[in-house]
Amino acid sequence: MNRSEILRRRAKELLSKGEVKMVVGYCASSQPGVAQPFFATTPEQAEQLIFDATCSQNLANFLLKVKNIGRVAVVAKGCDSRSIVVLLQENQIQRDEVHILGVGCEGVIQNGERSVSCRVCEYPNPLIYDEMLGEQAAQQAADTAIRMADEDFTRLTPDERWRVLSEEVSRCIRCYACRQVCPNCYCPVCFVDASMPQLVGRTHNISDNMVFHIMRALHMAGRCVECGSCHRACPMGIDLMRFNRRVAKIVKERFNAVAGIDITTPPALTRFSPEDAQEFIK
Amino acid sequence: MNNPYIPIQMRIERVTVENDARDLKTFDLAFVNESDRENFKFIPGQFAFLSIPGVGEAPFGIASAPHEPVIKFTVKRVGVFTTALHEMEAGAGLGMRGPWGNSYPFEIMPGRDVVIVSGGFSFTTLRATIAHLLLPENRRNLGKITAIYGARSPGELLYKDEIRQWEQNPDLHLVLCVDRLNGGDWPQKEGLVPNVLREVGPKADNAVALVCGPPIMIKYTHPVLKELGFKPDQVYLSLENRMKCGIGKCGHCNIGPKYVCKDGPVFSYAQLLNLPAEY
Amino acid sequence: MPETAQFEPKIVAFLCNWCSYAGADLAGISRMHYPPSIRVIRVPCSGRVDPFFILQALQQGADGVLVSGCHPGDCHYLTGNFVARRRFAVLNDLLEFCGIEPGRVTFAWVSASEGERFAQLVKEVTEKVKKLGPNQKLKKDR
Amino acid sequence: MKNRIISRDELAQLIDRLVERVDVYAPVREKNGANWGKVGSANEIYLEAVNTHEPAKGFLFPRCEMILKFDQSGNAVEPGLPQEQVVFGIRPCDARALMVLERFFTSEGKTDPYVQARLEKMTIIGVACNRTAPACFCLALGNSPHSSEGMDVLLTDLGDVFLAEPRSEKGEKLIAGLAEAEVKHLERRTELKERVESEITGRIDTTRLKENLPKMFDDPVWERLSLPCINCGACTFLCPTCHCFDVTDETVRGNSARYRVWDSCQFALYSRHASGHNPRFNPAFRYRNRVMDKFYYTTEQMGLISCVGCGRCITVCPAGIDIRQTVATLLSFIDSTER
Repeated sequence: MNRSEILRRRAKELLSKGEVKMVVGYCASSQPGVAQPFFATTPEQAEQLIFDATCSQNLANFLLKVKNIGRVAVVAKGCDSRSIVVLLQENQIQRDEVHILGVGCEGVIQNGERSVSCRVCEYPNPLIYDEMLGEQAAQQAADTAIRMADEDFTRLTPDERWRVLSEEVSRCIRCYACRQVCPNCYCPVCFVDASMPQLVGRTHNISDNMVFHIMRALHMAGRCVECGSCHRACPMGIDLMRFNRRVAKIVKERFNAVAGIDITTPPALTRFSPEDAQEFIK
Repeated sequence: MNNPYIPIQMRIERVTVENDARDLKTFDLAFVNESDRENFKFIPGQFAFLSIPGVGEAPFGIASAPHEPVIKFTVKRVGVFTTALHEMEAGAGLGMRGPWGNSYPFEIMPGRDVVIVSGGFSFTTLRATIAHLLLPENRRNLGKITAIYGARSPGELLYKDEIRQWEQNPDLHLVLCVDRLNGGDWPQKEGLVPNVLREVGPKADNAVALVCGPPIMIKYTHPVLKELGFKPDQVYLSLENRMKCGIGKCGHCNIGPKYVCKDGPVFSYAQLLNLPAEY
Repeated sequence: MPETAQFEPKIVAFLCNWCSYAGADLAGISRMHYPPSIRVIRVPCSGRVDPFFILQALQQGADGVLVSGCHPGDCHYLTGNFVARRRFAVLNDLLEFCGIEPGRVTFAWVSASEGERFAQLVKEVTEKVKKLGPNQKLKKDR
Repeated sequence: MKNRIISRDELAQLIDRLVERVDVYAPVREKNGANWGKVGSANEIYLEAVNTHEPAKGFLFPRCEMILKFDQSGNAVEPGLPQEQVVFGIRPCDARALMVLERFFTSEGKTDPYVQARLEKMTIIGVACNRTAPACFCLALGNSPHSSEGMDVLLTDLGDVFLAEPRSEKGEKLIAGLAEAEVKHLERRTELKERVESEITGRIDTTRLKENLPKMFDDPVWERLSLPCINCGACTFLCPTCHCFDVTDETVRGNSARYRVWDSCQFALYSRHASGHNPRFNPAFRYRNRVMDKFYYTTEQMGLISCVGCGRCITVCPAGIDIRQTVATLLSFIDSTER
């Protein structure tokens, strides 16, 4: 029985027994290659639940949206479960209000090919779950091409790096899909929307766009689970994972911390250690 | 082709502080070049955008009546623009764009009573309306004018010296009320506007009600007006939504298909009944 | 980058009130000479310095930014500089990744008694930024 | 106005002549598809993609535009007039969208001078669609892949030559010297038209929408329909007929100016009052506002449905929401409540 069938069976059981008020999962959308987040509240609706490589949105984001309707079941891939860990650590959701249906993931697709974050994913299986639907997914070898490209990028001169990144970011139309799709971005008023005073300019210029993306990457430091949702959500195809991969690498190398893989250790930047390196401080 | 986004130059004549918290000020503006006065004909109920270069723009109800020499705006300090405006003294220059929006329905008032219900610092356009209606040529063809104006405390009442005179004016039955009296020498009713309205109980037949105030006050004033027998097409509301252009293009102020800046800000309650409650 | 002799860099310095600001005071009282390139912004603690302040300074025309607080362990608020250290570490590496030249943004610990060291630090930072030339990246020119 | 035919070389020469005189914008090759770009010569133009990634809205109503500059004494100065520009290779849905924007920005006596100025300086040469994408649904709303609304000239690729149909004097002057089209060309075009129109199956009953959407306002169905929506601005910024904008002032090193930038009714603070009161604080209200505006509000304001069926909001939605399904659910809901 494939995972979609197991998911539907379990969802119907959970809903009919009233263990959960809603099952947050995916259903097919009209667009080939993209699933749609789906909120089943009755066993009949659970019939439409699916799970395959098109289920690319991070459902932890929607837990924040439905958190006041009682106990909710959620389908969680590896990265989704890491986001749930981060949200639990940051007290955004309560553990007893979430029934996590873990699913092994072979990587989701974007425009027909494996998404860039899945090609270097190290956690295909959920780190936290109440039950596992189907088998664990096999760990796939990381795509060395992306690692090599990152290495090459760091060997460029600062001016070249700046030119490449500012060209990418100049295409940003500030639609904030990257922010709205991210489970970590739950500030009531984002610093970009703060208008008293207007911290970040709303007009189209590379400086404000770059500040927005650098600050967003910094706000993700030690929290971003590299699910790639922002990268896939961007209507202008900006390579956002380049920023997030780098910040995650910095946090891993400097603080030996990875976001959302262990609920007992809080996110890296909410704690410190006296022995933190300070070679860059005069 | 005239450009509705270009403000005309105005100069602040006088700044009067309206309340003890000093966050409510009335600005009397004069035209820098008189020729602009011709194409700034307005009727009470309309609003205009005030503009400070480099700071921004914001819409405010015009508080002065058309016959008065200066253009009056009462502004509460809440944000970036209003703070910059509050820091300006007499003599400073700023831009004004308008007049925008429709006005209170003066054309249907002759021969009828007028009931004015206002709360908080949105008494601006209704102050203009009262001053306009008290002009002899308007007053004589109107019935009874009842005005109920409420504020949180006596210190928060706007245009204090003017409304003291209006309290004595036989042509106008002005009832002032405050949420809580804090001693002051000024005897007013204590209570919220909707309750005071029920107490005063103006007659509904052949009357027109003009309501302007914060959304919460509007919400509780409707049932009372209904109780008193006012039908939806007798009640007119001046609404306030977020506005950025004033000419019905930027899309911010929509209530369903209607734009508050172009099709309003004054709507009859009958109109609002078949519009979504998005105000 | 060419040595631009007449270029006087504008450097915004976020100094923590308890140590570095006092260190700068000491340098001043002791008549120690250091280039007039820094514009000091006093902050309660280095932990108060939001990376956004640094980016905004570079946006609005600063050629360099100096952030200085108490040495780890001396913080008046005990953990302010520890938390800041992690934040600055990520910011420092990310800015370098984005192409902001190393030396444009400098982090330092200066205690209240290190007037001499503060003056020396400002000289070094000014020389470094002068060598890098006026800041073009992140600069917001309309 | 005479229909004419133009060979590929003649078309290339026409464009190269235009390029010397004015700015010519056309679809150019991009990572996976096509997008608008300023072309230096005809061979940079790429017409194979079904449509450009972004709509042509930016030529008429740019994402960020200075509307006023302030001199030292604070007087407002208008920016210079826009230059002449040619938009080549625009698809019928996008051209109709420009017509919708024109009608909105110049309606009822309150004309927006900036959009008006650009309109007068713009020549629009469209190319009919001979292929459709899964998200296309222009036909569902009564438009057509071969319609020429909002264009000066409509070109149709007949294979060997292009059929050129002028729709304005400007268009007619542009193709004046060319050979006249014969009956066989027109027949070939009709054949192409029917074939491409058969590819779009769904139909949206717009009249029933107009009557019933107002009643659907307080319906709880919106809560459920809007759950997957994350309220980002992608659909509104990529929609060819979304026209909302914000006005913001910026002062950089002493000189200040007033800008008009795109805004989205999906953003949380879009309708927030200075007092903090926000009539559309609930994400479902904001999703409802966009669907209602596209399919009902504009019929009240301008007598036409402002959605042109280009499908961009469907392809670009991070949550995979399809506005056709939303409308179909609303219509089916109307049926169920009406019985």
